[in-house]
Amino acid sequence: MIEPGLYHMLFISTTLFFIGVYGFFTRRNLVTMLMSVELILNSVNLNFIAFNKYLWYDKMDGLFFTIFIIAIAAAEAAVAIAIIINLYRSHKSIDVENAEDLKY
Amino acid sequence: MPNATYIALIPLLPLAGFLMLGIFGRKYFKNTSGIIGTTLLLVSTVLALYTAYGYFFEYGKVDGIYQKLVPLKYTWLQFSEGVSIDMGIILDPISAMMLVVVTFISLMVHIYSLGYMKGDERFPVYYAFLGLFTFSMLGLVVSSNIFQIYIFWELVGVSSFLLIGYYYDKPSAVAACKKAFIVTRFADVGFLIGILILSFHSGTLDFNTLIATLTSPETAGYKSAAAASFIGVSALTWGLALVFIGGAGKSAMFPLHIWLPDAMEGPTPVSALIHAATMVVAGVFLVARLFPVFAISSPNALSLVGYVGAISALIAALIACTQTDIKRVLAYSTMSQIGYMMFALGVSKYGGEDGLGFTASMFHLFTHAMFKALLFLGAGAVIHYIHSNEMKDMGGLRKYLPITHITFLIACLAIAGVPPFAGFFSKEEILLAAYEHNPTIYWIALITSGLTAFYMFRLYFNIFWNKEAHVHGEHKGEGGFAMMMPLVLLAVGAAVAGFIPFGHFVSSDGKRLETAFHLQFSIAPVALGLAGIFIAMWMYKTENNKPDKFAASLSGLYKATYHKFYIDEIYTFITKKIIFNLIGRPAAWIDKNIVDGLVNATGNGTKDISEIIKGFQSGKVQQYAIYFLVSVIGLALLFIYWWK
Amino acid sequence: MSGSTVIFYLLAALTLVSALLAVTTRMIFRAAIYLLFSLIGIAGIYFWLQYEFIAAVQIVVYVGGIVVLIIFSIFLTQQAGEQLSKQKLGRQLFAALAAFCGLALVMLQLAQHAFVETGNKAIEPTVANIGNQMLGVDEGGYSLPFEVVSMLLLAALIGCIVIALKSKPETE
Amino acid sequence: MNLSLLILLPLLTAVAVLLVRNAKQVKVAALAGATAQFVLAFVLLFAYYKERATGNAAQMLFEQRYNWFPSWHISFHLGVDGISVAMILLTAFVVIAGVLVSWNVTKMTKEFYFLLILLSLGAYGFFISLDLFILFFFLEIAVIPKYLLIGIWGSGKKEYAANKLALMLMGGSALVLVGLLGVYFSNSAQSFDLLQLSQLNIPIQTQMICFPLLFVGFGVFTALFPLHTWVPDGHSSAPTAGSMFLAGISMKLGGYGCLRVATYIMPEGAKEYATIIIVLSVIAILYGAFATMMQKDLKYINAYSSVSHCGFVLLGIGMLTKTSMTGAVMQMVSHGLMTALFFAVIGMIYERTHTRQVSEMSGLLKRMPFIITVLFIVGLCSLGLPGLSGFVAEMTVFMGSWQHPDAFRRVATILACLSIVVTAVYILRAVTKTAMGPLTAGFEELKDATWNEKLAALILIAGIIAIGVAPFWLNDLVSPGAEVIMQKLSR
Amino acid sequence: MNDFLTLMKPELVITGIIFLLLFIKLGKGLKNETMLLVIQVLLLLNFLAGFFFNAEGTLFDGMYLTTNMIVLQKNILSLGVYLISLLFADWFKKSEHMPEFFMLMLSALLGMFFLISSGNLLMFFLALELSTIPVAAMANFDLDKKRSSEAAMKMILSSAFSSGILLFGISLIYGATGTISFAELPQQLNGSPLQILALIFLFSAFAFKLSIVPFHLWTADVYEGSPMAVTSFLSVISKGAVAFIFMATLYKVFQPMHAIWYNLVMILSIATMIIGNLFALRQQNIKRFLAFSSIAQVGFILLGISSNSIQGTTSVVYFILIYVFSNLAAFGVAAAIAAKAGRENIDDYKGLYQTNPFLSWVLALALFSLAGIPPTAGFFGKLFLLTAGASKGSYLFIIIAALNMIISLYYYLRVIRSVFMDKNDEPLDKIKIEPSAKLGLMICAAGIVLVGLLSWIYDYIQNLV
Repeated sequence: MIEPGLYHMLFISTTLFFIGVYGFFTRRNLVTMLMSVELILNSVNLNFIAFNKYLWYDKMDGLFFTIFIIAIAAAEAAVAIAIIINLYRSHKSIDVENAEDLKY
Repeated sequence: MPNATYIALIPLLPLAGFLMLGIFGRKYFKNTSGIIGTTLLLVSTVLALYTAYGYFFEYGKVDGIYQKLVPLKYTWLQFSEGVSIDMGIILDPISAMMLVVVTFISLMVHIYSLGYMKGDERFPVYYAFLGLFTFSMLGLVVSSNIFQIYIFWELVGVSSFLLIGYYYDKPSAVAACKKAFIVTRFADVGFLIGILILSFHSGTLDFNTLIATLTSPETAGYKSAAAASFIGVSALTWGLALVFIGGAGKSAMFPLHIWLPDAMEGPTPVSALIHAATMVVAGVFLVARLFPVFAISSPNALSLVGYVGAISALIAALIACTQTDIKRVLAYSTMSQIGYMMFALGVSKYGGEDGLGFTASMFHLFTHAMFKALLFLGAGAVIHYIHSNEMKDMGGLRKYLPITHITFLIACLAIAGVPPFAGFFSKEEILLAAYEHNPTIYWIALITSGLTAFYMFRLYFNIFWNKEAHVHGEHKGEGGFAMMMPLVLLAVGAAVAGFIPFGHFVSSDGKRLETAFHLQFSIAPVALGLAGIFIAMWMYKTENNKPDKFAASLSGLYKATYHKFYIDEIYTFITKKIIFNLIGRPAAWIDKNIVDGLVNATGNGTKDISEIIKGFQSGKVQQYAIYFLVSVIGLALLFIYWWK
Repeated sequence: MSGSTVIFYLLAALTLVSALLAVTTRMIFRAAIYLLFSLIGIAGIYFWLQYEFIAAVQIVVYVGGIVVLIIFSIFLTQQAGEQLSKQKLGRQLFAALAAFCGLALVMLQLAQHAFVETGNKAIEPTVANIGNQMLGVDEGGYSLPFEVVSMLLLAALIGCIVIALKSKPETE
Repeated sequence: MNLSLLILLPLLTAVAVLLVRNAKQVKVAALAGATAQFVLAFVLLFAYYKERATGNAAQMLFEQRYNWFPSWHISFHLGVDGISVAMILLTAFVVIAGVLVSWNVTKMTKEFYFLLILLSLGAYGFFISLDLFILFFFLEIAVIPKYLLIGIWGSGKKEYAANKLALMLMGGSALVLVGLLGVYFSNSAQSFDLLQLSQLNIPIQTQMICFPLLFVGFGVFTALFPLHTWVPDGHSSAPTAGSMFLAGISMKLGGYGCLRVATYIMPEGAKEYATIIIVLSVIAILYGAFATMMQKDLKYINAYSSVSHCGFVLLGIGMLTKTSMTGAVMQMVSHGLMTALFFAVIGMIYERTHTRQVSEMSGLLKRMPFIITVLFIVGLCSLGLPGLSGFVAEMTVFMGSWQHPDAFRRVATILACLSIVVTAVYILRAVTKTAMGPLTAGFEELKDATWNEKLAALILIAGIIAIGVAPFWLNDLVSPGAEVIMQKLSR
Repeated sequence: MNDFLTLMKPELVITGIIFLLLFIKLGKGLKNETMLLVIQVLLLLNFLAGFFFNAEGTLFDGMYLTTNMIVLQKNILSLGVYLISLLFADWFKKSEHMPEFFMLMLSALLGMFFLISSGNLLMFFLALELSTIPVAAMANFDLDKKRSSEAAMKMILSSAFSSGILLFGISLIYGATGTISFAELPQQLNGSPLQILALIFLFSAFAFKLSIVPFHLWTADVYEGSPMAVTSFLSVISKGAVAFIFMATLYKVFQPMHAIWYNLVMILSIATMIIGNLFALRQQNIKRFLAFSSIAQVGFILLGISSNSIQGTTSVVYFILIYVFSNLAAFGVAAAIAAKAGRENIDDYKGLYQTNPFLSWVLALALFSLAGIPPTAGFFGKLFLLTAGASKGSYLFIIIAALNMIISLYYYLRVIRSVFMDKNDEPLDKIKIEPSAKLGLMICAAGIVLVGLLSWIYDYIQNLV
């Protein structure tokens, strides 16, 4: 096995990203869709950290970006869950395909 | 030089009458309009006579040649350098002559109508229209500019239209006026294009300049006109031929004559004025006006005039023999006589003795105006009395309508060419001219002349002799002074006009033309004429079955002529089947379905596309995300690999 | 091949496999747990990269916060044992294809790109350094973003309260 | 003469119409405004003559210029030459007549008059603009009032017609816009100023693209075949005054634009495309005439005949001679007056008989001599009777067209000439059927025109006759303008 | 510190208002009417304050920057928010959570201010999120309406997904260039494939926020489901803000890749116009209709942006100013009708003119302005966008754009037709408009008429560029 480096990290993050994307596309449950979003954000975090570590170690831009993304993710998740709960109240379901009144 | 003002007044007075009666007639001149119109025209007539007198005897002649004077010219519409429509007055022998003819006949008709149209509820309108017509016709004859003549040409057409349609609630009158307008309009397009051609090459619209340019081979205009050709015919000939088509339309030459018999739907005095004496000779006048160009520069066009005239003369005469409506007989006779005038021009040459045809044509025009007006007015008196146009309702009227009878007879004799009545002299000259220059036409003319005598006396006998009159109801006799005075005056004219030495005044080149009387030459036509008269007398003087037998023995020809050689049917076929069904209908259909259809299809297509693509907006948030990603990938591929 | 390499590969495998399971398993609670593992795996990679602070934040916020939030919401909205309804096969295939194409494209671009690295002296991502910079107002200071995030969190808080706390139940 | 007055007056009128209380006052205000504008148009005419008489040979008179959007080099630049003056006169005539015939509008009177005045504002502005941007601005101002006029006060398939009209006209103006932008960016000055542009030589490549855009764009307004289909539907659905304004004013915007904008600033392009223009306009002339022949509704008859008649405008422009262009402008003026009058008469008849089907009317002359006389006059004008304006205009076009010695243009001219027969056919069919013959049962009690209708008709007839009897004044007014365009063309 | 106060004045004022509202809410609270009045006054003051004590400069090591142009843009947004507070008074008064609503809205506005002023990608991202997440919550404010929560769900999920893509793009840029500062980025950008990929990832997020086709799909659903105030905030304020920063980013940061983004913008501009128009054609719901129409408007904005010139910037800002008036007027009328009659369907507007001429005229003005009909300001706005776009000389695009104006005219006229022409036996009753809403509508109407005719406004904007 090769010594892990930048490309390994990028491979992991990119794969993770598209796993998240795949999950976002296919999951019908809103909570699981939200989980997919978290995977996506995590892959981005990993990207930032990897770039920061391997390429741009003279500053901590990537690192800070990651920290703020985590904060944002939390806020976003909170609001999303609030919305989902509200949706559950009105729709009695959190299946995304049950909330398709608005279309065309 | 003459004073232009009073010459201008000649046409303007009737115009004033038209405006006055047309606008205020209904309200203020309900009963006096006839008097007003007639008075104005009387002034015009006096002025016209004065002008003619002045022209012929005082100032018209310079060095023995009648000049083409232009006392008035006003630029009306400037197209380009040198090319402009001018409103002007030209004074030359034919216009001076026409001024007299038009005003005189018109005056007669005005007076006659005082009696004939009495009590009509649209009396003022009638006189207004008469005024309009007279104005237009006078304007036409004094036109100094080819476009001016076209303008008045059209005005004459429209006044004719208005007068034919005077009895507007009669569907046949409506149809007739429409037909008259449209047929002549069709011919006018030819005239218009002819004007365009001639004016393009000569670089002018002014008659005098135009004639001068196109008759002198050294001018650039002449050269270009003679050089340019289309289907082997020079532009000049095309131009003249097209102008002649215009003339032929107005003068009811074959095959554009179909409107004329129908035009008899108008009041009879109108027929006398417009469709016999004045307007219909406009075509002859037009050719005469451009005669130098025809004669000098384009003999081909001139012989076209000649042949069309001859054929029209013959065909009309044939048809006239079988018609039973007296006004239609007169109409065909008019057509036939105009044919005479036309071919007289056609066989003429320019200048000198060879120009006899020109003089003869004008002479015939002049005399024809007298006796044809008389015939119509007489027929009007008959119709006024009997309330029918059909021969079968008439007969034996000579006792009831003595003045009419006599004057009518004079006119018949005149038209038949019996000496010493006016028609004899003019027809004689025509035949002579034809004899000298074109034997074919001469023979046609000769036959026609026999036929003329026949159908005229057929008419005469059928009206005044034949069966006994069975007049019902009360009648006030012949219609009073107003109607009789014109008859008498015209009869006098028809009787004596032939003695005017016409060649002294009117000739193709303005020089004096001595017209000798050739006894040996006139024997044939006179004899033929008399033969015609006697045949008619034999057949129609008393009620008998000879006409029917005769008709039966010639069944094919009779039928063909009775149906006017089916020309009307051919026209109907062309207009209904071809113009309407093959052009008009498809055009409307294409517009509605294809052109408009495309426009609508664009709109509907947009809507349809909008309907088709609505599926993208499926309401599924995951699908949105998929589209999102796919778009990103697609754009990335596009911009990374393809669109560098 | 050193031990750390092995650990890295193990962490990577843990992250990716549990991520994949998290988006495919039909038991929602398990999905949450797989997500948890995946997040922990990423935290492990941070550790492996010696970004301990980030790793800690990851554990605290994600594992301790978000995943818990998610599990709560699962409990609020669903029976834990219930199977998730299945997505249509067509959608699954299409989604997989799209995701794979994206993956291939991005990987290809990343692989073809010649990354340059800075030659400057590295900064140690120690907590002290991070803290100083986070609240610094002068050069390289991140206090403004910090304040912005705080406003965002405040707004999110207000929003959540309004939405999730229904003050009056509907009377119908 | 301050040209801004021509815009300000309608604006004030519009405001006045909005402010006054009841319908009566609205009408009075509108009529007062229209009359004032009418007078103003004559004041302009005489001021123009006076200025020319004093030897002012400038191309445009009474120029005014205010910077408007300096960053785009847009200025509010006004000025008139003879052509504009003629068009303004036309507008003034049609507006006052339109206001008069609408006297009986009871539905939403205020809005009706407001829109009429707004429409006239657009037309006035359009004809005096020397900056292409404001020209375009006024062109578009005039579109929506038409839409509303048809849609609200129209009859028949009014919504369809209104939509079609608005969309096609807007489509035309969209093309105009693109063409204008092309011109704008092709010249180094980046100017919208007509006079400035006319001094420049726009590259031929630009002309090849922008000329057709502009010409077709304006052509839509003036019923360029095959983009004329809004004309029949639009005209026939519109209320009387709406039709009058549409045919009398709005269609002229297009012709004016084709001449003043497209041809003037891009003469080489015009030359290149002349053949196509001529072919299309001859098709429009003949095809319009034949299509008219088959129509049964009076308004459709006049609408299709407008297609045919406006073909002469385009033919005159396409022939590119001074005479033909003069003729085109004269035809615009003439057709504007004539068709407005025609629609007015049709409106009067419709108001009384409640039908526009030719077949359902007959012998109306008996009951309404005034109206039918007007119908006759307008019909005769339409078929080109001398003494009325149509003749003068058409003949000028023909004479101008014939000035080219090449066979193609000759044939085109001859074909165009032939249309006058077809015109005679359809006009006479319609007019005689309506006016003459036995009176249709049920129409015995119809009344003749009222004072306002009479006044409207007389005003328009006065215009028609003034041109028909004395065309020289119009010719003298217009031909110097055409001369300028020719000079640019031959440079 | 003075610098800090003047440069960040707009943000500080907004923050101040947010906390003021928070304290009022947490304290005794006020009656809804009074509260609304207070808010309206505060927002008016905020708007007016935008005209004074402005300065240009940067703060926080270039993370925050402001220029007179940016101040103007913020003022436009403030004006929009003020108008929203006026126009939807009816809905606000009924709402239980009105102060919270304004807190969220102002937070979002704050986010937008930071967005416009952002000087690096981190600030940009945070501000973008700050301007999005509260709006998602706002979308759910019709708590008892199913559609409202569906809209909020769609918005939060879509925007989360879009943020993911954006962040991935940012991370790639960071990896490829080593910087996240707008000032340093241009030197590092060279148009390599990875950078193009990153640009497109980044672009998609802008496109998402601006509703550029094909990233627009959430728009109509969210607009339709959200309360009218939120819809108008989204379609006017949020769009305006993102357009400003989008333009700034493209012009300043991505200038080295101009050749690439020009084509991108052009294609998407055309696609946006066409799709927006085609969808708008068949809408029945007025909000959905306005959603698609605003998508089509964005296509025109892109056309202006594509010009990459001073004129482009000016015309975009000018257009957005006009757009604020026009679109808010349309939404305001729709809200007034929806509030009183509960109808949002265009067919319900039939015969509106008979009973409500004022609303009808304002609506007509607004729609004409949106359609670009003179003499409304929209004509000028659209024309200048087109002109700016045409300066690059692509006839085809301009023709397509011009033809799109016709399609758009068709559907705007459809509404006009309903209002003015169609007969209705049961037209809406005479609607009593809230005084403040009336004031708002009048301001909008005045803006629609005057902004175009008063050409100095355009020059003023141009002088700021």
